[in-house]
Amino acid sequence: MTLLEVRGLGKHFSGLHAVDDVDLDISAGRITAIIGPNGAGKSTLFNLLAGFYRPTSGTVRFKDRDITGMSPHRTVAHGIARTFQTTNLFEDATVLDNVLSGRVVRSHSTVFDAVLRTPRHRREERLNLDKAMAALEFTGISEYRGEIASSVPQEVQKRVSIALALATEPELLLLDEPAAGLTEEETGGFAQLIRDIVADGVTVGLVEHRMSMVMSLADHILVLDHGKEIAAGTPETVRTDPQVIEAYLGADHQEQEGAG
Amino acid sequence: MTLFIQQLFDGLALGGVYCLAAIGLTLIFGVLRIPNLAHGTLYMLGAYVTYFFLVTVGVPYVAAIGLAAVVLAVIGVLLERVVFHPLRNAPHTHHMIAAVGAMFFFQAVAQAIWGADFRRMDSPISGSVTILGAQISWQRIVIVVTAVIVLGLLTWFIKRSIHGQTIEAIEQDRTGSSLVGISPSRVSMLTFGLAAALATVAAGLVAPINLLAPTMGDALSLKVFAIIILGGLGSLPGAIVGGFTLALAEVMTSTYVSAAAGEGIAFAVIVLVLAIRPTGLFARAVQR
Amino acid sequence: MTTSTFSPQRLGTLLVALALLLAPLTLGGQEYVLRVLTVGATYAIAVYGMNLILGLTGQLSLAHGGFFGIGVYIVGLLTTDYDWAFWPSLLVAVVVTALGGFVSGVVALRTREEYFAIFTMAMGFIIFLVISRWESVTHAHSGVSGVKFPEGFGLLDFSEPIVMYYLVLLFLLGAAYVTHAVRRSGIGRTLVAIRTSEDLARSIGINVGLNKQLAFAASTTFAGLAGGLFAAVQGFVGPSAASIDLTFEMLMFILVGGLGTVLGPVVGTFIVLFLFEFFQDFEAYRFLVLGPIIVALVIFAPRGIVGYLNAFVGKLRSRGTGAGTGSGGPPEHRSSDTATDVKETL
Amino acid sequence: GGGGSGSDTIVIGYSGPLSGGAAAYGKNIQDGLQLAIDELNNQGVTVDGEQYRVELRSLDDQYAPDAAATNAQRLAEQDDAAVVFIPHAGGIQAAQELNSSRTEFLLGAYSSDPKIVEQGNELTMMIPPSFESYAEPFVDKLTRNGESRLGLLGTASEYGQEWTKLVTQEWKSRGGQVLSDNSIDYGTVSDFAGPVSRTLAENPDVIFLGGPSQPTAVIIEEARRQGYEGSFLLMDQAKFEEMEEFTDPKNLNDAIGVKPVRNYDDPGTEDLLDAYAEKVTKKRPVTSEVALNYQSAAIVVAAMEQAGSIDDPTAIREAIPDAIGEVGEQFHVSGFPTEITDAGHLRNQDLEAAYRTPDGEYEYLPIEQPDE
Amino acid sequence: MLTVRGLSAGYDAVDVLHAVDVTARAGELTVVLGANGSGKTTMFRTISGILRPSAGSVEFDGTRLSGLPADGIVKAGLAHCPEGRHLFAKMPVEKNLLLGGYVRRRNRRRVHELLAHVYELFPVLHDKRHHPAGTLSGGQQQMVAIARALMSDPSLLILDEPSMGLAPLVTAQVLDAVAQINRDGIGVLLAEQNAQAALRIAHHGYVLAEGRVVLSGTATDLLDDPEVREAYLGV
Ligand SMILES: Nc1ncnc2c1ncn2[C@@H]1O[C@H](COP(=O)(O)OP(=O)(O)OP(=O)(O)O)[C@@H](O)[C@H]1O
Ligand SMILES: Nc1ncnc2c1ncn2[C@@H]1O[C@H](COP(=O)(O)OP(=O)(O)OP(=O)(O)O)[C@@H](O)[C@H]1O
Ligand SMILES: [Mg+2]
Ligand SMILES: [Mg+2]
Repeated sequence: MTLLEVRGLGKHFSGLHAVDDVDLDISAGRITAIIGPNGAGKSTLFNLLAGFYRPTSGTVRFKDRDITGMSPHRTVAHGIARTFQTTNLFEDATVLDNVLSGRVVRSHSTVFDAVLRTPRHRREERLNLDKAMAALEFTGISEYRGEIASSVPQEVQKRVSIALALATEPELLLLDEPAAGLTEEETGGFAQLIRDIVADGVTVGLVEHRMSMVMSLADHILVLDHGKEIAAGTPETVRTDPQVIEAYLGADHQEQEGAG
Repeated sequence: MTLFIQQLFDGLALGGVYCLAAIGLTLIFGVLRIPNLAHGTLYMLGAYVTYFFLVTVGVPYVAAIGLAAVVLAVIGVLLERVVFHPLRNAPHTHHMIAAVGAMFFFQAVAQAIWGADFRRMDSPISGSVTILGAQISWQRIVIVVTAVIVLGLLTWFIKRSIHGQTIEAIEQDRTGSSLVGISPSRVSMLTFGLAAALATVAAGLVAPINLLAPTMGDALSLKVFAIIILGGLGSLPGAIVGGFTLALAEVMTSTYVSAAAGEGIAFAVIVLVLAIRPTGLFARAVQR
Repeated sequence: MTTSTFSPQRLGTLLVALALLLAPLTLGGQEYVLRVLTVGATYAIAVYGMNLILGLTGQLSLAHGGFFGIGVYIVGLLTTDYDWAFWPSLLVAVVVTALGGFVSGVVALRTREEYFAIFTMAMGFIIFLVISRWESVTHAHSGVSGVKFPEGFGLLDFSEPIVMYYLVLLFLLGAAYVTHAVRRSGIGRTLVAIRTSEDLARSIGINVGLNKQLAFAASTTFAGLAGGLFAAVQGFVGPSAASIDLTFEMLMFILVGGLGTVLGPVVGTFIVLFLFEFFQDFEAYRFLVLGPIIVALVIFAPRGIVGYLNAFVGKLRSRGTGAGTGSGGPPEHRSSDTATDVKETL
Repeated sequence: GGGGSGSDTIVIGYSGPLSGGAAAYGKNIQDGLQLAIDELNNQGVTVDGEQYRVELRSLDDQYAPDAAATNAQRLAEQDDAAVVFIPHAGGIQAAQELNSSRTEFLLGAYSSDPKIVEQGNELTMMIPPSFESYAEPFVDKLTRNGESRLGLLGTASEYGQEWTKLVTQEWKSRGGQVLSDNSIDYGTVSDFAGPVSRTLAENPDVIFLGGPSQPTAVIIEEARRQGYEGSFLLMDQAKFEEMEEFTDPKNLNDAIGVKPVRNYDDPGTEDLLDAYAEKVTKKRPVTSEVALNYQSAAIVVAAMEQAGSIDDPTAIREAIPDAIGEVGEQFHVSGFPTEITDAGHLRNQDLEAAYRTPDGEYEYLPIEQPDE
Repeated sequence: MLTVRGLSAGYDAVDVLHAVDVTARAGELTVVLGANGSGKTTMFRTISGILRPSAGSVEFDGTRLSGLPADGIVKAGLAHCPEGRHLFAKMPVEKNLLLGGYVRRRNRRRVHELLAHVYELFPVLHDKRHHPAGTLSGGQQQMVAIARALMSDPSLLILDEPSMGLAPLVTAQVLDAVAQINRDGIGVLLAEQNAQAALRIAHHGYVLAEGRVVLSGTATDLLDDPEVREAYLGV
């Protein structure tokens, strides 16, 4: 089943075509990767899907509903969550509070509930705490819950940002370079986490330069260059595509992969 | 028509004064991200110190302005060291309040030394010329010419001289600047000194056509903020365009609409510009 | 440490509340001090408004004095020129400042940080100009005299200064409680999230625009309410009640007290006001002393008095219970720290 | 009672602008009061058989009404001041809210705004002549040669606006033409040339202007520089003697305004001028702000002596009519009041204004004051 | 030669670097490996004076660097190309480079020689010299950052994860350039996640873990070390 359907999507920044006429289908329950050289438009594409940018052309449909140009707080409510290329957290709050913030979109109590401390308010606070703890357990960082977010190791911070995204109960999770700056060993851990997320029923969109990770995880890959699709398909087809090798992977890539 | 020419000249002279004062403010903002609300009091002190050299000591007009600019540069540097340097990592709310504290202090100092009553300072440049039927005083012509020269030199300094570029570099990336060997501390001091000196030149030029009072900087303070907002915080060309635009708008509005409207125009301009372009006219969009 | 539910914060709140309740009794008919207290309490209500927008969302609104002035003038003019009763006038003041905040927030909140501060400064100044120049309606500099006292209920006669004091105090406690409740709830978390990173807040589904607008409206409402009460306390009001100086005074109160804290506004307001009164004897020279004191306060006590006490208590507590991890409690005191402790040598 | 005010001290309270834009004005009044108090102490003050020293206690209100009211209450309660002087209409009105209901004190109101005695406050003593007195004779004088066009260039303060309205009415009632209103805020405008040229562009015969003396002088100078040769109608806030210090006195020719203090030949005038030069400054002239408050401080203390009370504001107020005649001659400096109206206005029947002729001479003209 | 002895540093009074000893020999390429958050960046920032050490010393060619401000350290011949690049985004590429030569500003000829040299090393920068640095692609920006550091005519260049976030092709290009710089006689201290590629061009290496040096040796030794192979080479 197609969860997200992108048709003819484009985004121009004063003359620059950052994303240019892109089509993409993300199927439910699978991992779709987007790769391409620096500045190819991958992050911009994510920004368009999550509503951070308003497209200059094209449409985005999510669960058969048109969400083109919808603002982020609504796309999140519909079930799209994302992480940022540079890890972005509420730095002076604790890890748990970070993840609790992700519950806001699923909460319904108002200021008046808070001021009057209604039962609904208390019930919801309890539920939120449970869900947040569950997200921390899932990402394997519950022991850090009381620490200030900026003080925990980078790898943990990256996991926090995923837990935060998961706390919004998404159906589609867009990860922008989750493995940037990780060692090989840590990368393996992240690959496993992503598999777990998919197994849990969440569809994943992945932008990543770490080819070992992309090739082993992705069910489908879209390759962008200068905002345009230059190839699409399974890891095997993409890996051997001469255009992809020239624009992105480089000639000695095969050899390097082979050595690993 | 005569009235229009007259007002045009008045507007240009006022614009020159505004620019000189606003540039310092915008540089300080660019380098230190400080909305220096005490800027108007530096201008006021500049006027009084000029008065001191000119009237009390008795040196010639141009020398008096020059000496005062030096004195104020030192005061500006002290202000940076004592007040803003310790706050360099604090949020801008703290800067604002510290600036208000400094403003209180400087005003009290001026009042303690020179008293609360108005002072008058005569410049040696008197008389006027008739241009297209309008009476233009030489003092105003001097203001416009000085402003143009100073602005030209300054633009050259910032854009061409490597010392000027350090200011721009710090504006754009503090860590990057220190890694190429620029001392942010020294540049902050340089900026404050320069800003205070420029404000002094503005004050020294305008004082002869007006009066000195410890509160003379208050009204200016708000206007120069309007100007640097109009031009985009931290933008040098923005401050220049903004300064002249606002001065002309002010003069023309009060001539052809009403005096009260002229007074409010600065604030109306801020509100309008920001409502349409939330980051000012000259600011560039940043990437997320 | 024992396992009692003893909380220093709760104790502190109790002490402050008690001190305010009992203060008039210890004055022995000193109406001047009572006046300073009452006026201080009205300011403190407005400062709680500022705390909501600045302490929780990080936006510095310099239009605050202006909205206070709108409250002042609505109550002032309605109860005199239009002969309304006090309570409906106050209601109008609250509604108008709430709506005014919400509507102007649409435009104001498009701007960020310094731009927002300066935008609102201009807004505040325009409000001041309108009040001080719109002669036919506001009487400009002549001001408004004979503002009505609130109509009493039964035995309560609000023309008695002490009764008026308790009325204002009641509103003040309400303001403090609302702040407390908001901070503790998801709404508080939402606002703090916005303060820390708007992009991230957006990415987790927070409607940043609407929430900021609501916070802004809430803050202006507090200002309007405070202004309305102020008008009744003073009896006579002039345009200085809407001036930008007032905004900066309020900002000073909140910084001295402690930004984002529940007790900060009230503690800061009273301390600074009494400092001001104390230094009155120095006449014009008082700013030679007050100026440096203000500067020293923000340099050496950037978190404010309550901020420090909280941090101190926090430290004691984490020492008492061993590791600070896993407490899982709400962000109560962590999020109140606005001072960045970056120790870079730049 | 607060510190220092022992039983042998009479505290006179004063709340005025001692810092900020109007500080010079506030300081003038403070000086006038202080000089009077020094002189009174010199002579000795005896109330109800007991010797007292008089002391001035000043607080700064920066011209803000609410601060003035708080200060007044503090002075009355903490310092036991039975009389508090306030020199601005807003502060006066705020204090009137207070002394009519909460804290009793006699209000020494230095403001020529007639509103302050129209409120019917029983504890107010209005010190200067009402500005309403001036409009008619001023206009009268300046329309003698058929002048018909009036330019408006007053200060934008409340007070300036009231004046502008009054003069406008008066001018129109004689069929004259009132040109556009170019009122500006004298304190914040950084270049007066614009407003002046705008006013001159309409070819006025007479220009109404005035605010603090110094900027007024600068505006007059600018107008003359731009070639204006008509007359000036000056509101009472601007003083000839101060303006002469700020601009070539020639520029002030053909202008009408209040009479300079130094031109009075009252018994105490010379002494006050000397005392001011000696104790305050030689650089500035004595203005009516100094002189009128000098007189009224003496009246208040005389009223205490008359009433035999230093702390009953009502009794002191009631004793003023009698006290006026008892004040020593040395306190008669610039048209000493001859009466206090029931509404509380100190008045001199023989009030005069001054016209500076095109030759730079002063002529005096009698001012008729409206009934209250 | 750079000698780091017993260096400790951190944030908020909490050390994240504990008594580290590291030596970078003149003209050699020394690589620092370590997991995320192991303290590489902290060490580099402390060496280049952005961060103040809480203990220990840094010596460079016999002069003591610890205690000098960042600008003094650049003058001493040590250039730091930081994590996150810290370019002057709105200035044209060439101005970025010229500012890189700020400490050599008195010797104009040398600055222009250096400029010609970095353009030779990164020809694409010459094409883009009038473009604002912020508009360049990630890899090109990284090149600007490296070139800017070279403009101070350093004898030691500190590079903090130059390949971070770069596409595989560009990563290879950047590391080639680093090797070239080192061949030109400039010492390099490099932190790099791409351990294999880094060790291939390095002479010596250190491994950091939780702020301590846990392993050091020649590049070939480290390439053969089983622990390194598992944790950093993904074998
Ligand atoms: N807000 C913006 N304003 C102007 N240009 C932008 C903006 N956002 C992105 N761009 C430009 O759009 C292009 C695509 O950028 P994008 O960040 O999507 O690339 P990317 O594929 O994610 O690259 P990388 O792998 O380096 O992260 C770049 O040239 C970039 O400079
Ligand atoms: N500004 C900061 N404030 C507080 N703690 C910090 C700060 N920067 C880094 N840390 C902490 O210091 C530790 C070491 O970080 P550092 O950045 O030096 O590691 P690194 O080895 O460079 O990691 P990476 O591979 O991610 O670049 C980490 O635990 C990190 O969370
Ligand atoms: Mg990207
Ligand atoms: Mg690092």
